[in-house]
Amino acid sequence: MAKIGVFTCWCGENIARHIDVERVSKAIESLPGVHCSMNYKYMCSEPGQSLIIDQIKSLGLTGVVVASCSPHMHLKTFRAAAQLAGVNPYMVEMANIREQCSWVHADKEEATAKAIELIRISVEKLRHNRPLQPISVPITKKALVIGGGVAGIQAALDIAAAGHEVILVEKEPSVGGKMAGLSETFPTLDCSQCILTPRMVEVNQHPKIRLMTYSEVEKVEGYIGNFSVTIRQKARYVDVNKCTGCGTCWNGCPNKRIPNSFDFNLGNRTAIYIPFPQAVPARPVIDSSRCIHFKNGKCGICEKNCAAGAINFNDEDKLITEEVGAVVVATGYQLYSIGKEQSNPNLSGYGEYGYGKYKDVIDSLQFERLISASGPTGGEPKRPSDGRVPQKIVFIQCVGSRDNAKGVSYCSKICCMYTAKHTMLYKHKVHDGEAHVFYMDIRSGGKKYDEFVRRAIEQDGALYHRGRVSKITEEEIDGVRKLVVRGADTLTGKPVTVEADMVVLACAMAPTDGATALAQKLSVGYDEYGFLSESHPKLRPVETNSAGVFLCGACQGPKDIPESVAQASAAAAKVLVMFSQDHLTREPEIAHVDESLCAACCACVQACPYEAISIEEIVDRKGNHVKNTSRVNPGLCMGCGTCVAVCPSKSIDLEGFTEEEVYAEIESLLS
Amino acid sequence: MSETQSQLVADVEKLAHTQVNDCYQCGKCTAGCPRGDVMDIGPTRLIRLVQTGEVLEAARAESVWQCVSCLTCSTRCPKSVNISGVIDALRQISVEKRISAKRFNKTVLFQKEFLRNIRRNGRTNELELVVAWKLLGLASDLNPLAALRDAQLGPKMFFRHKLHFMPGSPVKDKAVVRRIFDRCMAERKSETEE
Amino acid sequence: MEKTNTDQTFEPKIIAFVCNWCTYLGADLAGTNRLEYPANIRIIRLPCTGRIDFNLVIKAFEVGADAVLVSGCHPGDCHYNAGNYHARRRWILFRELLEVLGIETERIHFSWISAAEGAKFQKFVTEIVDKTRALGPYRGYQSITHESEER
Amino acid sequence: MGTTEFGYYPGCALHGSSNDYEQSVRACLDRLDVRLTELEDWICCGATAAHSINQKLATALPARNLAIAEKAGCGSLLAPCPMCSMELLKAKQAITSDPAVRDEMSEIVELPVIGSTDVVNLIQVFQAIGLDAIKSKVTDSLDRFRPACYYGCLLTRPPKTLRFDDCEHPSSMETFLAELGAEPVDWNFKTECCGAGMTLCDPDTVTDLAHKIIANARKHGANVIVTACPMCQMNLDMRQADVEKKFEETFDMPILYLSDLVGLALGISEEELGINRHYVKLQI
Repeated sequence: MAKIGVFTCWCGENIARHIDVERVSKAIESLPGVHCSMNYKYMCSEPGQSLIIDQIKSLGLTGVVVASCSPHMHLKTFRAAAQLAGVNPYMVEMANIREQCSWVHADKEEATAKAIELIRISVEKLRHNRPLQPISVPITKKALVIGGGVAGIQAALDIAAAGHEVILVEKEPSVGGKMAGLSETFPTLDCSQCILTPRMVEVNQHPKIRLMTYSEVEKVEGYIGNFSVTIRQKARYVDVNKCTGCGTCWNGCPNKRIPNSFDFNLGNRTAIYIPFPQAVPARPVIDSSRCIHFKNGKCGICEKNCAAGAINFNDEDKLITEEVGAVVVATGYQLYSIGKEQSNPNLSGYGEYGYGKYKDVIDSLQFERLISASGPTGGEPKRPSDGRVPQKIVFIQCVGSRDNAKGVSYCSKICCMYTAKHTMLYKHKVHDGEAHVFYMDIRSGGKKYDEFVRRAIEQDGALYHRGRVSKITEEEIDGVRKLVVRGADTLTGKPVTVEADMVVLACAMAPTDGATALAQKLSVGYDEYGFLSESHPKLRPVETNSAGVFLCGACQGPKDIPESVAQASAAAAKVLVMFSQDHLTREPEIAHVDESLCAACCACVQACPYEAISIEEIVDRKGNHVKNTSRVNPGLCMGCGTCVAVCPSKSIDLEGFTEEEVYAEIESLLS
Repeated sequence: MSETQSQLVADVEKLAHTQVNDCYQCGKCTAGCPRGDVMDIGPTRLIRLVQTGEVLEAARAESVWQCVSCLTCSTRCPKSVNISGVIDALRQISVEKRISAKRFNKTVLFQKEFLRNIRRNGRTNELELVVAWKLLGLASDLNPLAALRDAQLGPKMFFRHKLHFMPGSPVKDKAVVRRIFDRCMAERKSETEE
Repeated sequence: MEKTNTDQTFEPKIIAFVCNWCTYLGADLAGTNRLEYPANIRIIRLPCTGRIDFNLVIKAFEVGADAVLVSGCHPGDCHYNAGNYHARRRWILFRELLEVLGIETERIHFSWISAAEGAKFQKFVTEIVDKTRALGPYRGYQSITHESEER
Repeated sequence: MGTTEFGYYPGCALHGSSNDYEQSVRACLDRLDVRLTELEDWICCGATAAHSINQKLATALPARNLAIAEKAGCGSLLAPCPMCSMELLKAKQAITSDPAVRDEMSEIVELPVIGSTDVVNLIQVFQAIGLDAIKSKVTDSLDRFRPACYYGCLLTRPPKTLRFDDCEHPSSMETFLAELGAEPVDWNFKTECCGAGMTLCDPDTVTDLAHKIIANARKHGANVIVTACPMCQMNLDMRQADVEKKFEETFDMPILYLSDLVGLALGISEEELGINRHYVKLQI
């Protein structure tokens, strides 16, 4: 038999001015199950809480209804108070008579009547509540970091530095990501590789970090604290343990003219290769789609030359399963493709800029390689078509970015800065060269950022035109192929035509191609462009709505290196907070199945946004099949209740919002 | 912005089926415009004038009539603003309010004559048009030689059977064409049919 | 609430099913901002609109609701990723079913109201109360059950 | 190959100063067993004048023609003039996307119109006939021609209304002519405007624009410019003498219709196609 205490709060004048609390208390007294009904000026205050505790203890109450403010304000407070007095915290309900009654209804009669009904709803629900126990989940204190760019490296090193094991998965043969290919970085112009390569070496050597390059996450199962991850380690055809990285193999490979994707196809590599000299691990892979041996079984020069005997043409992909407690996603970005072909069908390319048609129209990452000392031209800006050093370069900003007609409406944030950097680096190398920039707005918020852009204009003489470019064509002018760039300067209001030797397009940052597929495996949301969604844009910027999965770097949205690194450390900190405990406590308001009723129709399995429900077999003691049933994984269930709504037999129910409880609430409103 | 100005902006947007505030003044329309280099007020600034309520100033611009209606601007606009539609709307307003740029009186008169010609015949009668054009030229141009410039093309075209005295096959139901014109013109207080 | 037949004094009973993370907080915000609206609404708080089985809606009519309101997070904003999409999909099916059953669909109102949309909540409730007042008391449910009992 | 049928909207130009285009189109399609049924009592599409002076008229005039086509049960309507074609498609788009416009237009033009007719340009007609069918009738190779295919403004713009080819780098004419043995050149003014709309009002503008186009075609090795637009053809052809005078350059660049070149491949004579009536003589 329920013994319910109802405590109505005045909230000073906030409730009492518009609601006759005395009348409310009186009216409630006679409700079934109500044992006592009292009111007080401030229920949330120390004396208010003491009043509740005392009443529980002296009257032996089994449940409490507090009629006061929104449960979002004080439900936790009153649950804690009840627990102190020995009542299960889930036997506490609140009636919201402030935000949803006294503050919005001026008529005292109406408000009082409504308050009584609101409390009646809560009392009826409480009469059907049952005590719940918080769920305790053990934590595997090992983290998976997906993506070995600067963000992933930072996150991995931070977590490892705290003494926890980390698996760092990178799909390319080397860690380093996009940053490893950059020339110099804004606003300090320090060499990108000089900063990054020591960190790359560190992840490789750290005893707590298991580095898995040339690998991709295949499958993720489990839940916060207890993920089971399957990683595909792609066949490398080189035994990394035997290999010494001496370079005999790639120096001897006869197949030398394969476009190197690390150089965005501006330079070449061999069939057995390391993507760049500072690659970590400094172990090659064989590109089986291009290797002569895989075509006709011949050649095999690398195998013959390898003193360590590390070449293994029979190597196969391996699937490796790892148990981890937390996942950090750091899959980074790629550039929006300005050619006709788009990986995202909602985007369209820039036919008017002739990318792919004109060799000397390149994108910003290609330009980074052209001016990088480790790039295909050794840092000399030679144009791809004929190797001439360009005397005039046009840089175009906002290509893709802020261009709704092409399908991208966002600002990519970093292009203003790197374009200014590009003009500087170019002018430092070609002193008499001309650098023209077409821009719409200059967005250079950040420490020493605007000063940097001004320096490009004032000291290095970059000529900025405020306007977009409409069309680029290629013409031979006085025997030299020129790109005729037709732009405008909206500040003069006139069209501007520049005959350039090269055009660099500052393309929008887009999420990497596989990011959304990975997000689906992890039950992480993403936006229409494929950027992964954080849990809250202000207060939970590195968490996701999938518990135990964190984000950092450009997979979440365009950002520069400092921001990516800061976010990576933040994600690491969140992982470490998790790992500081041995067990996780989770709210028990989750779904459960009455397995005797369940017909295993799978409606709930399909409806569940968290893949928390699976179909399991029930067997008798002898191991004979009895029936199938759905079963909820308490670690994965987030308690949305969608399964309850779709269950035809009502054999699944949501604790805290059970069918019985909700129907009781509605029935209390019977007139 | 005054109420009159807001109404004019709304009128332009309605005629052009576009939202001028979508424009963020990137200049791509001016950049690609084949006449951008000779216009007094380029397309980007025309849109800006409309955004700020200065529709009449925009409608007075010479550029409104320098536009060759090639649609390059609207096609490449990153915000899908129908710029050529706005220019058409400005043309219509400039004609209705009799404020079109003086230098382009002839062009305006020609467009009107073209429509009158269709209204009369259902199809264009090119000879009538060319003659009207020449007459307009003599009447409005201070330099009669300039007006005669194209006269030499007349005999050439005629010789090549290109210029017809009558339309190939005249429209039978000319009355319906007139009624269509009257219905379309009726709701706007237009001075096109003076 | 007493129901009477005269329109001047008819106070409709409106039952609202709202999600805990968006619309419930939107209603709280209306309170914080002291945005007044008619006192006819009773809110049942649920974790997500995805939890709303439409039997609940029918149940609401059974206990005498004159209108029912269902509201959750905006599409794409669901606290649980996709619960509101489920609700919307079910609603499309359910609507036809209601029509077959003879329940007036204009008495069911579906909306997205976020935690930031206190004013929208106020406006929505006010409009529904006005509309329902104009429609008069809902006797449809009783007549349906009455008919089936007679059979 | 059986006979293919298309409705036919010639437009004023083809019945006027560009009747050589009509002659060429008819000769060429006749040889390919395509029957054209001219719309009964069609009226002018309104052209630039209508959309400069009254937007409603600019929809109503083409809408009347669409209504006539629908009444005649015409499924596909060939409008060889891209201006007409574009105006018809613009009206069709307005009618099909807004029932209110549809009803209003039906009332204004005194005939019901729902926008069910497909409006096609000349290239689409050739594509519909099919390369194989055309090649089977080819008698002469076009290998002496290095055409610069000129699309002008309105064959591809506005792209969302026309939905034809790539609006920045169209290639349908090139693909086609290459199959017939010609060697199309890659050039940069395929979709630039020749200023035809201003041919009477602003001859200076027109000569400037025409000069850029002809000069670029020559620079890229073309010996003929091919177009599917009567205004472009007339403008580049008739104004070429002015261009040569103003810029003190000699071009002698013949400006042919697409149907002229296809016709030549089919063995039709220059006279039958009306090529002899062009200003710049074809001497290739």
